[in-house]
Amino acid sequence: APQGSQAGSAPAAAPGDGGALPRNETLYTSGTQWGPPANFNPLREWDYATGTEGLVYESLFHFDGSAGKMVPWLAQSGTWVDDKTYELKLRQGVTWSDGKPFTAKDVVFTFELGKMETVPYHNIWEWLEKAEAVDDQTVKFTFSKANYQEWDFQMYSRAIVPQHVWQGRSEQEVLDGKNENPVGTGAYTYKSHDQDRVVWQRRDDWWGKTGLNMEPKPKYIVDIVNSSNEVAMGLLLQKGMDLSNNFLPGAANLVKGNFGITTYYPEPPYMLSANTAFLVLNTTKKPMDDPAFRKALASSIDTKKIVEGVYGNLVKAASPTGLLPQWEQYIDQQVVADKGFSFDTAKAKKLLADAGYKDSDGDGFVENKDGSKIELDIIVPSGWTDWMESIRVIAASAKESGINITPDFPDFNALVDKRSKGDFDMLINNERQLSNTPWTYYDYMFQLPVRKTQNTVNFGRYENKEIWKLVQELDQVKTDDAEGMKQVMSKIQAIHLDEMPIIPLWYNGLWSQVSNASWTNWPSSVGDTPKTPPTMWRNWLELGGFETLTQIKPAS
Amino acid sequence: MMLQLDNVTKVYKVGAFGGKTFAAVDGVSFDVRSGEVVSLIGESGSGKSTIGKMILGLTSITAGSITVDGVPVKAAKEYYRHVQGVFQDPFSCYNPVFKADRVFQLIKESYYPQVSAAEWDGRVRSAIEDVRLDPGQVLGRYPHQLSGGQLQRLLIARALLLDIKLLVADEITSMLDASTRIDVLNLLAELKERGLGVLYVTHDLSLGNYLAERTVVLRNGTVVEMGLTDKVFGDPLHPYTRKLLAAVPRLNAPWEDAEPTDTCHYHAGGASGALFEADAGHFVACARFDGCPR
Amino acid sequence: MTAIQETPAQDVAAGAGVRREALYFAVRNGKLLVGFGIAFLLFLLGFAGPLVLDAVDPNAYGTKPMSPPSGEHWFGTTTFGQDVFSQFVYGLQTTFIVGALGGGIAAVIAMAVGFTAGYRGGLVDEILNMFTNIVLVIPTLAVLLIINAYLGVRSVPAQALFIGLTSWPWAARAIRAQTFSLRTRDFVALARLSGSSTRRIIMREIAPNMSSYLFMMFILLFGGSILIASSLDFIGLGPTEGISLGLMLQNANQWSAMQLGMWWWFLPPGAGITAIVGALYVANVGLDEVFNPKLRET
Amino acid sequence: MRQYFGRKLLVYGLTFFVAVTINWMVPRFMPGDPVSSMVARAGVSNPGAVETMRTYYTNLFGFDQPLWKQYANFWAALFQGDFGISIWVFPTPVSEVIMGAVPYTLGLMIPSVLLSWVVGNWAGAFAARRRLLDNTVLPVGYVLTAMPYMWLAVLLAWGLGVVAGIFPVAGGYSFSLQPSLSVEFVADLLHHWVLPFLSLFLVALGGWAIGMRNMIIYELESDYSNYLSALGAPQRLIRRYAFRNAVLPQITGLALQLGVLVAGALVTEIVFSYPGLGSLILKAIQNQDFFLLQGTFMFIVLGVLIANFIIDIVYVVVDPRTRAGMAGAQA
Amino acid sequence: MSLRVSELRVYYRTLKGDVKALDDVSFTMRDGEILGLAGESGCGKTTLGKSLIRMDGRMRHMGGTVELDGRELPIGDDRRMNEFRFHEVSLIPQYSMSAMNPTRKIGKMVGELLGSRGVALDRAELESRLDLVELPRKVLGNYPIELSGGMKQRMVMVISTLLNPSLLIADEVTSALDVSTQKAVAKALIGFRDAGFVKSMIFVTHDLALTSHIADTIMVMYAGKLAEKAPAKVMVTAPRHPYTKLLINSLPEVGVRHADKKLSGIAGSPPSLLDPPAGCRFRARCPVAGDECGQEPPVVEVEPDHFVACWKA
Ligand SMILES: Nc1ncnc2c1ncn2[C@@H]1O[C@H](COP(=O)(O)OP(=O)(O)OP(=O)(O)O)[C@@H](O)[C@H]1O
Ligand SMILES: Nc1ncnc2c1ncn2[C@@H]1O[C@H](COP(=O)(O)OP(=O)(O)OP(=O)(O)O)[C@@H](O)[C@H]1O
Ligand SMILES: [Mg+2]
Ligand SMILES: [Mg+2]
Repeated sequence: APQGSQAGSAPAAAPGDGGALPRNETLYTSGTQWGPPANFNPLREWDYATGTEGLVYESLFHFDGSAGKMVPWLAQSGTWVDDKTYELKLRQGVTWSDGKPFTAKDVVFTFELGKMETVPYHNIWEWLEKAEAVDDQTVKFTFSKANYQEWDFQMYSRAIVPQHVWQGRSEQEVLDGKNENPVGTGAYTYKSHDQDRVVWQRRDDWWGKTGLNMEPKPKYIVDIVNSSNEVAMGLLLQKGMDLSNNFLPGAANLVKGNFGITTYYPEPPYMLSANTAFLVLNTTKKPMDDPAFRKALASSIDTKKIVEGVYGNLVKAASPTGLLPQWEQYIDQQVVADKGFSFDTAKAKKLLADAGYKDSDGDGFVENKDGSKIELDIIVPSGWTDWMESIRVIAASAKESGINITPDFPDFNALVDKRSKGDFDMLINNERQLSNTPWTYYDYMFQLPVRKTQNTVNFGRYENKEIWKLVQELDQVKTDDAEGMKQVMSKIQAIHLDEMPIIPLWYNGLWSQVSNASWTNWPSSVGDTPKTPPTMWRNWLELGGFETLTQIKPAS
Repeated sequence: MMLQLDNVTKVYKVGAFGGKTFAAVDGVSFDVRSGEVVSLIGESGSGKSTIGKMILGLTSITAGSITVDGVPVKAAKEYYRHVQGVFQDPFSCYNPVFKADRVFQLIKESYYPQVSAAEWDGRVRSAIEDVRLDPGQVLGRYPHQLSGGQLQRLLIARALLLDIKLLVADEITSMLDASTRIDVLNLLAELKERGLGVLYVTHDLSLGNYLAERTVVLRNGTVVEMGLTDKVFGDPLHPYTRKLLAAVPRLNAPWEDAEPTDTCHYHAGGASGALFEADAGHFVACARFDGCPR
Repeated sequence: MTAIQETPAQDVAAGAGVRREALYFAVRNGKLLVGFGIAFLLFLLGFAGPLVLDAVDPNAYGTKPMSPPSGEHWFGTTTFGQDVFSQFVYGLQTTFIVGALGGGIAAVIAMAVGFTAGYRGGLVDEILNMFTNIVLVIPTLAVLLIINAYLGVRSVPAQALFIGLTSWPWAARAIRAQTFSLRTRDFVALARLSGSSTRRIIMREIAPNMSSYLFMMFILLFGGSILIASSLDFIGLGPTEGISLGLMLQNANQWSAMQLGMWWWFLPPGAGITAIVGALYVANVGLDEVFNPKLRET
Repeated sequence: MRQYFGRKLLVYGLTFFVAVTINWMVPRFMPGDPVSSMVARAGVSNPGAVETMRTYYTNLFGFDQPLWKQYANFWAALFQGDFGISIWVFPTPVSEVIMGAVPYTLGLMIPSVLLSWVVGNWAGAFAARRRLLDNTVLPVGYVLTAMPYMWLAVLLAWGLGVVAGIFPVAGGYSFSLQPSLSVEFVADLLHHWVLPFLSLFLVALGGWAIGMRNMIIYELESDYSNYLSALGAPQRLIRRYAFRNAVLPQITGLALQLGVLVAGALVTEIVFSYPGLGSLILKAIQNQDFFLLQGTFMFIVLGVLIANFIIDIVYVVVDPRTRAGMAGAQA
Repeated sequence: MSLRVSELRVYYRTLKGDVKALDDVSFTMRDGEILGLAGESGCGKTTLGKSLIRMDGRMRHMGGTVELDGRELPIGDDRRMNEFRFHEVSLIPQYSMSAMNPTRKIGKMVGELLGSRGVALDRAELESRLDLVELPRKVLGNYPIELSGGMKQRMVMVISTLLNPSLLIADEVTSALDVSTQKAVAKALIGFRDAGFVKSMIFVTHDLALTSHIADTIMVMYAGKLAEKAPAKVMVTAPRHPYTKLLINSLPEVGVRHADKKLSGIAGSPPSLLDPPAGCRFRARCPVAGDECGQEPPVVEVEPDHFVACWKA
């Protein structure tokens, strides 16, 4: 078998050269990897060692979130030749780390891997008809239905794997293989790993040096497995770490307290926003099946207290639409002004009363319209301390408005189980990240049909064909058609705010605390510094995280 | 014939999980009649206490039978109404955290719950007087405030509160001083005159001799000699009995230096086997009386 | 870590006179007085404190987060502005409850097993002994972790129950050994001759004889429960409602109190646990000395 | 002798059996389903893919077989050292994950347990019946035993690590190094080892010191000590004898305490993010990694059992009483 | 005169006050003499024995002197007493069964003990003494637990006398044994004296009959005081003190039957030593007590070597 010579022969930790890594050439980072580096399989998007994609494997494009545009990467360009045909021109001179040239065949091979059911992007084959290599540098994709928004997302998300290594791997190997000693096109190669770290080493023959005119500055990147936030903070304070992408409680104090630690913004919210924390309501259950109740609930939540009290201003309250600040242009401010909500106990009470929810037994909590008691649970995984604190605040402020909510902290597993089966009242979730398109958010909020188990999207089992149609419509708007997008989205936002099946609460930060002791010129909002996201998070290297590595400078 | 032991055997399991067995009492038969003291004599470990405990139902009988007036031993209230015991160490017979007269209270709770406190008090006092103690001196005191002799006599008084027919007295004098010991012995003798049967367990031969009508000599769990006390002590047939007697220090006579020379196989434990009536009412388990070639 | 590791079977039988003597030594035993004194003060603080504190909810957010101890906040405040002193006071309460419940449950099991095995002997003893040994050898914290992780029962009583169910073996063994030696005492035989039932003999003859021993054992189980509970809390398997000293430590740790220099957050809870458990242990030596003339300094 | 060990082996065997059974039962009868969580993690939404993955993982973990068979397989796998595949570090075999952590835990446990035992016993013996020393060793010992492990760990980390900056407070070795046999690496390893070791050592120390002190007082009051004194033997000899005899129950104490010590090590590792079994367990819990949790638990049980067994043997070797008792003392 | 005890007072300190366990006891012993010390439980026998070698923590030397071979024993001074122990005064304790370190082989322990007293172990001598008490030589390689009670007793006897002490105190060494073993041990003791391993011996027991076989002289104590001291023969045949008389009368002899001759004990119990009554301490139980007994009776040598403390003697 072709792959035989490559896979499975490498020792877990490369034999050390004994000496320490030179401090001034090494970047220490943490906050991405929550367990020991388990595998280097870029298709295991949920648990490969962070950096597997982005440092070792690369995608066809990157996406620049602040400019809102695709940045050609392995691809030189991509164009829609017609409505249903997309043609990709690949860069010349790209080589795999084993020296073999990168060609269109590799791209086709990667996409065709998706025909295996268990590959995460298997879905695209529902609307992608075929992918073919026209020549070594050209790939042609033919679609049965062109989902432009989603396609762009695929273009910068998919890690391209070498056909000559992967060919012949069984579905099980693709799904479960560790892929030790990964062969990629990226700027780094795997050097070694241990339970608590992965070490990447720069590839000095990386194509991007000339092709992109970029060079990542650290010769070595040591990605430290997060054991806990306090350990990360300790390392950061002792200058043992340069970039911490952990949520560090009290980070504001670090920034203010002259510890030599900075964040993107020098003042609240300190961090860029990365995703939205939603309050997911189980719309199949009474009274969450009633939009009036949901809207009342939305008004009863004291988000400010969460932002200030729990997070110490490290996060921002979310827009009622839930759209990240990066997508601000798509928010229809008029719709928000008309239909939006904010924390207002009196209003919440009024909304409840108007909808017929009354406290008939005088216990201080309203009852269902039929007089039965309302006793709702709100759940987050046990041990997720900031969220645990947050739902305590939510429950307390909802009680003020007369809604009886009890916080509960099942284990993550149990929660996942309940969540996918729809066996919950309400929960907090933030699974969708910033992306090239708000479509990914709406897909997450409204996807239909509702299945027996809802594993990734629409946990609240909200069924609204109209809005789902609009979401699909949005998908098919060309990504450069901002106006077209706005139009559809305005309609979606109106329905969302009227129906309120899922309540946006706050934006989680793109946690990033940096020390300037060894590396400087970190991205920040002030001065002449890069504006790229200062993060090594999974999927964020393609969103500009990698570019950050090329901009920092060793402190002399 | 009130107490009857018939081929009684007690096998203890020893070692982890009872891997080994050990016969502490092996085929013992004798009886005790009303109004009679039978003394059970033997060296340490010969199984005397084990026999006492079996009679009192404190330990199970492996084989054979023990009956009192034809009723087999049963560790039940009714049985203890008629059969009681007094043990060697008077201090350990009292729960040190309670007052000594609690032993009477326990009897009342079990057997005479309906008797009024006043009447009970009367009975207790008279029983105490029966054992020739002054109730005023012994009631309401803790065990450590009383002497061994007093405690031992209180225990006998306790037994007297019940309608007992048989008393098992297991080495009840060995912890007592010579001067108090004799009082307790005299008390046992009085009980016998009242018609009780007494099994008097001891390793002190002179005491057994002082009190008992009949004597049973035990060795390694088997009876080596038994019969009327006069005969056993006056004309010991079994070499082991002789050796024992020779070892007893006597006040006025020197130790008999002559160890019995005609030692036979007696030291082989129960091997000597069955008892033979060497003389009227005088049994011995010795090969010499079995037409042994030696 | 106990003073009653298997000490050579001591003479547990303490007579009334001995009891009076014990009292005499008790009031003169510095260790006993200091130990119980500290434990009692903390107990008072835990149970009377909440009555006089104005904060109803010790977890309520305050306005001055991360402030060091001051007149207003005696022990300073947490990252959320919670008053560390209120938390400490309520935490003490929980800690005492866990100790009493966990220690109590363990003591009950230990007594049931120990008395039965020791008194009955024979096969019953073999089986119970085997059972005790099994529970003893299995690393209980690991079991607690597993069970707790899966069941996810996260209340103080549930925690105490788990602790109680796993921390009894050494005590059962000690009781068994003591019962074994007491069982052969003649007063037990005498009680049987008086028609007492087995249960009654255990409860009324044997147990009173070891009352001091049982009391000491309870103290050790109490302290042990507190320590185990604090470990569980710390790992994140503590109760989800309310506050305990272990949870305070966990919070302090999770919210980086150490790195942020908020010593006032992590010092008091640990010191509280150490003080309670240490005081009880010291009192225990005191008791040991009172009941055991040999240990007294002559 | 043989019977003694037979009996011990029976207890250990049963313990192991019970432990394995609990271990097998717990994930199967508790809420939450590893397969669901694997699937959920993968973030696959397509129903066909979900089904495929479900079947795949159910197969992989053997959940499709009847319970008794799963139980039998569990045992069979166990004897092949196969603890299954970690979910958290998928698809690394659990045994591999554990083996990576074991050296750290052992490196921490063995020295701290043995040293604290030796030093504690020594200190306790030294203090006993010496008024002045007794009055210092005893209270210090009590404070130490009464300390929650993690608190002492936090105090040490704070005092010697954060404030004084002498020792690192997290990790097994520096992130700038790779394991090798170089002096630099070993020194670094030791540097990281000091604080966790110290906190385990100190807490255990107090208990042993107190235990020893009490034991030796009993021994010094015992008949043979009295007899030796009456014959004018010097204190040196009497103390030596007393020490030797008092150490014996302490050996049993060590066996009794092992479980607790393991627990202490786990918590301490967590405080110092020391890459041993403790941290692994915490992660396994946080990530619902049933198999890893089972594996670590199994490993700890085995470790404790083996350690207990060794202690039993040592005990027999050093205490003639057990040997004589076993041989059935001659009369 | 090997031992001279004069006006010895030893009290126990207790919470309730001093227990006057030995109150003004004087007597002497000759070389080669075996003194049987008898008396009721609690009369101070053990206390006397302990006083001569090692007092425990609660005992206080309140007065009087002890002279051994002409040298005064510093009995109140634990340190100074040490040089006499083992070499001059030795002891077979009441607790012989547990007197040896359970975790040391006996031979080794003996070697270490002797070594610590600066004496080299004479193996041949040790073995010859083992032979004398009929112990197999291999016991030296055994642990104490491997010996039976009687063997332990004899082993301790050998150990205690290894240095040929001038005075040996044997406290209730036979009480726990049954008659035949008792006899063997008792004979061994006499053998030791005869062999010159010990010069003189105090044999403490509560069994008058036994002591009459071993001892040359018997001393009877009552409530912390000497009651009567006389040669053994005289003591059992012609006691002078009413207490001794009653005591001897209460002993059943083999052959005496209740039916034939009813013996009687001594009524009452000994006085508390916490606060003993003035005068003769036996007064309350004494059948012949008179007014003069309110005064403490002096110890009078009524015949050569026969001392009695009684006004009526
Ligand atoms: N529970 C038991 N288990 C095993 N063996 C026992 C048990 N009780 C007694 N024995 C053994 O049975 C034998 C007889 O014991 P028993 O107590 O009857 O002797 P004894 O004649 O009363 O001796 P002593 O004069 O010492 O009281 C002894 O060898 C003893 O060791
Ligand atoms: N440690 C002690 N504390 C207080 N009083 C004691 C102590 N030891 C003994 N006594 C008392 O001293 C008196 C003499 O005791 P001693 O032990 O010398 O008596 P004994 O003649 O040896 O008695 P026995 O025949 O019972 O051994 C007794 O009244 C006893 O109660
Ligand atoms: Mg007996
Ligand atoms: Mg005595």
